[in-house]
Order: sequence, then structure tokens, then C-alpha cells
Amino acid sequence: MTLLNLLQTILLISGALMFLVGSIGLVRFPDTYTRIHALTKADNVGLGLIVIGLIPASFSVLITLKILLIWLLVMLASALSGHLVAWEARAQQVPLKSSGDASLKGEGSLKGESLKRESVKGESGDESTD
Amino acid sequence: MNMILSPIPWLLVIPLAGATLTMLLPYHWRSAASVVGIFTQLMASVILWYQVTHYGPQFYAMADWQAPLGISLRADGLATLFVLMSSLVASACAFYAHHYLSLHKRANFWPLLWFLWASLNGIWLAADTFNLYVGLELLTFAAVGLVAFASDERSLEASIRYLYAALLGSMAYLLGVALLYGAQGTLAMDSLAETWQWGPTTQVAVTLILGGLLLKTAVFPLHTWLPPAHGGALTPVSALLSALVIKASFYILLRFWIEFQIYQFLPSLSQLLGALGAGAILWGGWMALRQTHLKMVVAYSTVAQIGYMTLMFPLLVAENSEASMLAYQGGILMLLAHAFAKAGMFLAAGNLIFCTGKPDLVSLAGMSRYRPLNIFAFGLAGVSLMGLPPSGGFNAKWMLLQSSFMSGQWWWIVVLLLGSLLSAAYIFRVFAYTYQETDALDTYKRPRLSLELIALSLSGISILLGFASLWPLEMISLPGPVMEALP
Amino acid sequence: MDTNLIFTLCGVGLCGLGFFGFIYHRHLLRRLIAFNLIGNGTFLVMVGFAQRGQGVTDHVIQALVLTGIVVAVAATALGLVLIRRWFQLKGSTQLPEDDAS
Amino acid sequence: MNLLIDLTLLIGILAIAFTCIVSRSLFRSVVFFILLGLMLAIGWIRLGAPDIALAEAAIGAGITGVLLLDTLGHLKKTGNLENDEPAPSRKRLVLAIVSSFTLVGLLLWAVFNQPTPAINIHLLVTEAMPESGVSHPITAVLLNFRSYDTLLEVGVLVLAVLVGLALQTDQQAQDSLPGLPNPLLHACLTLLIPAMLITSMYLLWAGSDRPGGAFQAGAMLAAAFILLHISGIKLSSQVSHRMMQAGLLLGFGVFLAVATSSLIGGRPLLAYPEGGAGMLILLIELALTLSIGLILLSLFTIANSPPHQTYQGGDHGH
Repeated sequence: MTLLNLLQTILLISGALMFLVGSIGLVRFPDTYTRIHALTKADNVGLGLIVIGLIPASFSVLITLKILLIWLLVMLASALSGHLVAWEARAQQVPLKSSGDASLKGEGSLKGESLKRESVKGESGDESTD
Repeated sequence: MNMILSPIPWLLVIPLAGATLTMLLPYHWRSAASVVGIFTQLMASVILWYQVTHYGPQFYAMADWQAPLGISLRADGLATLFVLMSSLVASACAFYAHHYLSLHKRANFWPLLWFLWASLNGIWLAADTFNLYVGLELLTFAAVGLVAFASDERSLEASIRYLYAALLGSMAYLLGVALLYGAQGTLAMDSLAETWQWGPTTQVAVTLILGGLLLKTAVFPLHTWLPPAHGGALTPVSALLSALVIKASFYILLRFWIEFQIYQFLPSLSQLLGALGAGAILWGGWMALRQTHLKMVVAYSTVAQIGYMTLMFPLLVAENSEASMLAYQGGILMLLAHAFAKAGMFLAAGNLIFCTGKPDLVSLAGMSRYRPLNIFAFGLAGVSLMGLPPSGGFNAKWMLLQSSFMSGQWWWIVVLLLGSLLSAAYIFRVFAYTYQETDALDTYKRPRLSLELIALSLSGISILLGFASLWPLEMISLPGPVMEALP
Repeated sequence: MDTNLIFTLCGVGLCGLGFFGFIYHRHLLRRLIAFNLIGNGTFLVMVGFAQRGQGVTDHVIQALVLTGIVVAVAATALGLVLIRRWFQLKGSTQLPEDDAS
Repeated sequence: MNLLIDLTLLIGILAIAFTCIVSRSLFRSVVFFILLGLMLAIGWIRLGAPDIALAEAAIGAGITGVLLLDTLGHLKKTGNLENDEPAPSRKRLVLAIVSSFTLVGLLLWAVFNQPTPAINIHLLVTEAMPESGVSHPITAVLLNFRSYDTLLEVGVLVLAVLVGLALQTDQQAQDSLPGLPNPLLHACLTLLIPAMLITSMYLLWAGSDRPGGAFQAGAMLAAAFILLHISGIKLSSQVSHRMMQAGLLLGFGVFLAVATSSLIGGRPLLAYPEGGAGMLILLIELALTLSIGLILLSLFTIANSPPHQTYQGGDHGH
């Protein structure tokens, strides 16, 4: 077990653990917004660790670049989809479940917001939220 | 034979090119291009008939790769007969549709028809199991498209029911082919026949393939999708479906049954198929008697007539080669006569519905007086379906009767006679409605003469088959893989 | 228990589940998903069973499965077009219960 | 170790398929179906079929998933996604269970009694590879040895679009799906779309000697088009209907033209000229990629465009 292998296994295992944390977050969190948060954060870090763990396995520059490109694209995709899901959830007034204490209730409720998606017309998506 | 002269590839290229062209051309050009295509198709089929009768079965390796690796097509007597049959019926229905449909409907009809024609020719000439699967899928999509493009509620429901049944059928067929490939290692039918080894895998594969194809041919217990589809579609489409589309899966069933000699190794299966056929004859006839809509009567008559063809399977008895030959020829002649008679009957029924404007039987009153030509066409087709003497249907039934008599299976004789009585009943019932006198004047719409003549010519051919049935029988007894496999 | 056999069994399981769903459900979209399951199951059986027999990765059957996947997506798309039209016309996602026809 | 991976995949795939069939909510069933597609992609890697893994992920999970989700969205928007339709009758349940168990029993009986196949086509493939014009066996089988199957299969795709167009009675039906006016999405498009186009062309080019090819590249191209379509940039508004129709038929037309040209040249149908196989296959694949991209896009747009309200009934009755 050379030092490199040890490092690799640690990185791979911790990456897998981060995925596990992400899935636990998905199950445990009360509402959509926190779930998105858990998924995008934990899974990306997990993937990063696995990618770094895989790099020493193949010493050719090309494959390393390809793996890093995969990581970059996955991060871009999950950030974009996380945002879209949250944006859509807010547009459909998915309630923000407050975790018990009342202080969060006031500014969290969405009734005040009137971000009607229908009112946002136009081809080029000019954002008209106040 | 020089490759360029062989008509086999042209029989596939012309319809596929026709489909692409008719999708691209502006509406009013599509009919002109299609008429040219129809005549070239007819010419190619006649050339193929000429070559097969004079030079024997034709084999054609696609992309110049021989059978086990590449795909090869073959045109033996049986395939050529079916190519000729589909050319005649499809061109008749195409000319009928040309006058019958509006410009917009006709624009969509042409490409769908060409894809249907290409898949039919592909299936008749195919000799590779996976190629048959892709041909079946192309056929199903074209047929579902033809049913659905009438775009009203009844035809939409019928097309969904048809699509689901057909997809399940072709997936069962594909599963069977997968098992066959795993067991034998090859897809080409001739190498499959050579290396055929009976075992659990091949038995399960055969059951799956037969099950899938029975579902697609709408044999008795699996027929529920057929009546709404054939009854609900536009007239030329129901004629095409009843005359040609269900025959394709029956043709593949027949090829598998004879070339892999399933009748020798699974006699119990052949008796089961006979029972299904008998059930189809009785149930189809009984339901046809109880229908109130004219096209539904004709659709259920298709269910019954398929039963007659499936009766061929139990009569292919291994030890009695005389009876099997008679059964094989009788079944094919029955299929041929049914194709022309049913197409003629559906077109005549469409004309009658156009005249009265209402699809039900009661409103047919007075039709015999005012539209005798359509009634005559309907009657001629009825004569062939009932199996009255001069018609092709009679010769076929006579051969089936002789074969069942010779092979000592008397119960099929009872089924045949009962079935003939039932079909006579539901056809004469339709006539009874048309004889009722109405005091009104001739206030009915009159379809174009060409529509009536096309229906009459198709029914006439089914009668002519009675006189000239020697010619098709010669065709199918030309040497070929099927003839070698028959006892 | 080599890889090919395991995935052949997986294909058999998918076919069984898909066939169950195809018969049990009446909702058209569910039946379409069940049909896709049968399709995927058949393709797994095709490759797994063939490669188990030949003992080597068989490229012919893999090319055929590629063709099958494309045909399956065309079938699904056609089914969805018909279901959408049926839904817009009748507002129901099921076919009317057919009596003994 | 391999056994462990395969068994977990087996159990995972069957568990997901089971949930997909029996789940109460339709949305969960569709999501699990997409998940199943991705798991199957891993399964295909294990089976030594990277081409099918690519196709399964791109077409099986991707395009089919998008089509299903879009239909789901349409059902949800018109408010009857969870119509509490009565559970199917017990008789139907018993029938379904009995028939599925007989099917599985038959298949297991067949699988465990497999005879050794007499012919091994695989050897024929390796022998014939030199003259096939490409070095990747799957592309050779698809576009040379069994190119007739592929020609018919592209015909099936064109036919599916044709039926969709025939049902879409109103030619200029405006799409019911308003574009998502999301600024971040538009910003990311400028990054994602070029990457997808380049990958699609790479997949097409790699098809001659590595896993790849026209179908996977076409599916990638369709994904790019659909992404543009969803975010509001409608291809159908840029390109005239006639051009769109020509694009749909380009692949099939080129394939057919090359096939018939060999006929006119005295060779059998679909037989490539001496030495010209590689170049012609690439030409066909290029046309196929563009056509498959447009076909899968229009299968998506046809499904969600509302038909003409007034149906023209059958013309002269039925």
C-alpha cells in the first residue's frame, strides 16, 4: 500500500461519504429549497473528491483533463438545475417550511411576493422582479 | 442474372423513394408522383413474377454480404404471389383514396401508403428474423398512422388500442428472436432451419414468436383491437388493413411454422391453433350477426375469415403429405381470395355509407333499387366470403374440406360448414336491409363512377380466382424453402 | 454466475415487471412506461443471452440492440402523440372499459 | 468484486423498475423510469457494450425522459395529473400476476437450458472487418453488413414524425410551451450549447473507430435543440416549415440515394464501391446525425403543440 494508494482510497471513500451525506440531506430536509441546497453542495464536493482520487490512477494528461472536464460540466449542470428548480418552486409558491421557531415565519412567507411568472413576458426574459 | 435487372431491390427502393418524395412535394404534386410510382411498382412485380416462374427462386444479398453476416432477401413462389397480391390491392385502394379523400387528407395519405407498401414488400421478401422485426414495426407505425389520421374520436381510440396491441406483439416476437439467436447463433432463416435443434430454449422462443404474431394477426382470443380499428378507419384504409396488413404477420407465422417444421415437433400446438381458428370463425360470425353498423359487420367478418386461414395449421399433418399439400394450397388460396373479396367489400361498403350518409344498416333501405352497382360489388365479395361455387373462396374451402377429410380430422369439417352458414347469415342480413322499399325518390348522394368500378373490379377478381385458381396454386408449388419443408 | 447471466436474469425480471404493468394498469402513460420496461428487458436478454452463448462480446447483437432502442423511442414518441391527442379530445387518460367485444 | 457490482446493479435495477410500476404517483413513476435508464447505462458498460450505454443514456433515459416529463407537465397543467382513477379490478391484478409469472418462468426455463450455438457470427465480423471501411465493428455492422436494417430503422423514425405531423392538423400551431425567461439559463446556454454541438460532432467522428456514431450524436444534437426550445428559442420560428421538412428527410434521403447509386452502378443495393465505403459511411452518418436531431426535436414539439380546435371530420363519412 504505497502512500499514493492510501491517499487515493481516503479520497475515494470520503467522496462516497459526501454523496451519502447528500442523500441523507435529501431525505431529511423538510422542503424543496433545503433539499436542493443539500444535493448541489454535497454531491459536487463528493464528485470533486472522487475526481481528485482518480487522477493518480491514470498518468496520461488527456484522461486527467477529461475527468476534470466532467467535474466542471457536472458542477455547471447541477448549479443550473438547482437554480431552475428553486426558481420554479418559488414561482409556484411552494411553501417555505419554517423549522419550528416562529421568527422565521414572518419574512419567509411568500404571500407578499407577487412574482407571477405569467407577468414575465417577452422573448429575451427581461427580469422584472422588483 | 445480372444484379441490375433483378427487380427485388426496386420493389423496396421505389416505395421508400415515393414516401420521401410525397412528403417533400407540394400537395397537388403528390398524387401525380404517386401514380408514376404505382405503375413502376406494378411493372416490377410482374417482372419478378416472370423471373421467378422462369428461373426459379431468386436470392438477393443486401450490400453484397452473404446470409449469416449480411441480410439476404429471397423471392420464392409464395413471396412473389404475395408481392403481386399487395401490388394489385394497394394500387386499387390508392386510386380509390385519390378520388375519395379531400386534398389535405390525401396529402398525408400518400406518404403513409408508400411506407406501408415498402414494409409489406420488405416482409414478403425478407429471410432474416431481425429484419422481419424492423419490417413489422414499420408496418405497424404506417397502419396506426393510417387509422389515426382520420383524426376523430373513434379512430383515435382505435389507433391507440391498435398501437398498444401491436407493440406488445412485436416485443414478444423480438424476445423470441433473441432466444433463437442465443440458442442458434444466427439470424438468417435458412441457416436457422439447417442448425435447428429442438430444446427448451427453442420451444419457448417459438411460443413467444407465435404468441406475438397471433396477437398481430388478431386471431380469436386476441382480436379485440381489430374491429374498432378496421371499422373506424377511413374506407380505403380499412380495405388496406383487412386485406393486407394482418396478412403480413400471418405470412411470417406460416413461414416459421413450415420452414422450421414446427408441425412435426409440436402437434399439440397445431391442434390448439386449430381450436383458436374454430373459435374465431364461430365468434366472428356470431358477432357480425349482431352488429348494427355496416363497416363493423365487415370488420367482424375479417375476424371470422382469419379463423379459416388458421385452420390450415392443424391440417398440415406430418405423415399425410397429400392432405398437407391440399391444406397448404387451400389456406393460401383462402388468404388470396379473402384479400380481394374483403378489399372489394370494404370499398363497396364505403360507397354505400357515402350514399346514405349514415353508417348504420337500417339506413341502407332502398339501396338495391337506387345503387345496384355497389350492391352488386358487395354481393360478389359476399359470394367469395361465403364460399359459394364459382368463387375463389369456394375452391379454398373445398380444398380444406378435402384435406380434413383425407387426414381424418372430421371436426374441422363441422367447423367449416357451420362457419359458412354463419357467414351466409350475416351477409344475407345486410342484403335484407337493402331490399326494404322506401317510398322516397332517389335522394341519395351518388359516388363517382370510378369509386364503384374499383370496388366491383376487386370483388370481380375474387370471383375470377375461382376459375383461374390453378395459376396461383402453380405459383406457390414452385421450388423453394417452404416446399422442401412440407412433408 | 458471470456478468452475462446476471444481466440476462435482470432482463428477464424487467420483462416480467413490464408485462405485469402492461396488463395491470389502465392509465395509458403507465402502460407506455411498462412497454419501455419490456423493451429494455428484451434488449438485456438479447445481449446477455447471446454473449453467454458465444462467450465473447458479440458486436452484431449489440448493433441490433442499438436499432431496437431507436425503434423503441420512436414507438414511445408516437404513443405519446396519440395519448396527448386523446387527452385533448376526451380529457381522460384511459381508454373506455371495452365490454366483451 | 465484479460479482458484487453486478449483483448490486441487478437488485438496484429490479427495485427501481418495481417502484416505477407500482408507485401511486405518476410523477414518481416517470422519475424512477429516467433513473432506471441511467442505471441501465451502467449495466451496458458492465456487459461490454459502451455504444449501447451511450445510446441508452442519451436516447433511452434522455429523450424518452424528456418526452414523458413534458407529457406529465401537460397533464399537470390541465389539472388532472392525479385523477383518482379507481384501482384496476382484482380480476385484472390476478390475470397480470399469473401471466407475468408464467412469462418469467418460461424465460428462466429457456435461459438455463441454453444449447451451445452452432454458428458464431462474431468470427465472421472480424474476418469481414478489413473491407468494411471503418475500424469500429458496431459501426461496420450498422452501416455496412446490416445497413438494410438501419435504412428501415431510419424509415421508422421518419414515419413516427410523419404520423405526428399528420395528426397536427394545424400546420402553424404555435407551441403551448412558453419559453422559460430565466436569465441564468440563457447565460448558461451560451456555454452549454457549443459544448453539446462539439461533443455531438466528436461522437459522430469517433464512430468510425471508437464507440460513437450517428444515433448517439443525433441524440446529443436533439438534446441541444430541445434545450434551446425549452428556453424560448424556437427552431420552428427561425426555419421555414419547408426547410424543416427537408431537414427531417435529409438523412433518410441521403442513405437511400447512396443505396440506389450502387444499384445503378451495377452492384447490389447498399453495396459501397471499392474503397469508397469509409467516406460514404461518414457522409451518411453526417446526414443521419442532423436528421435524427431534427426528428427527435420535432417529436418533442409535435407532442406539446395544441391541435386545431375544430376537427375536420372524415371527408366522405367513413
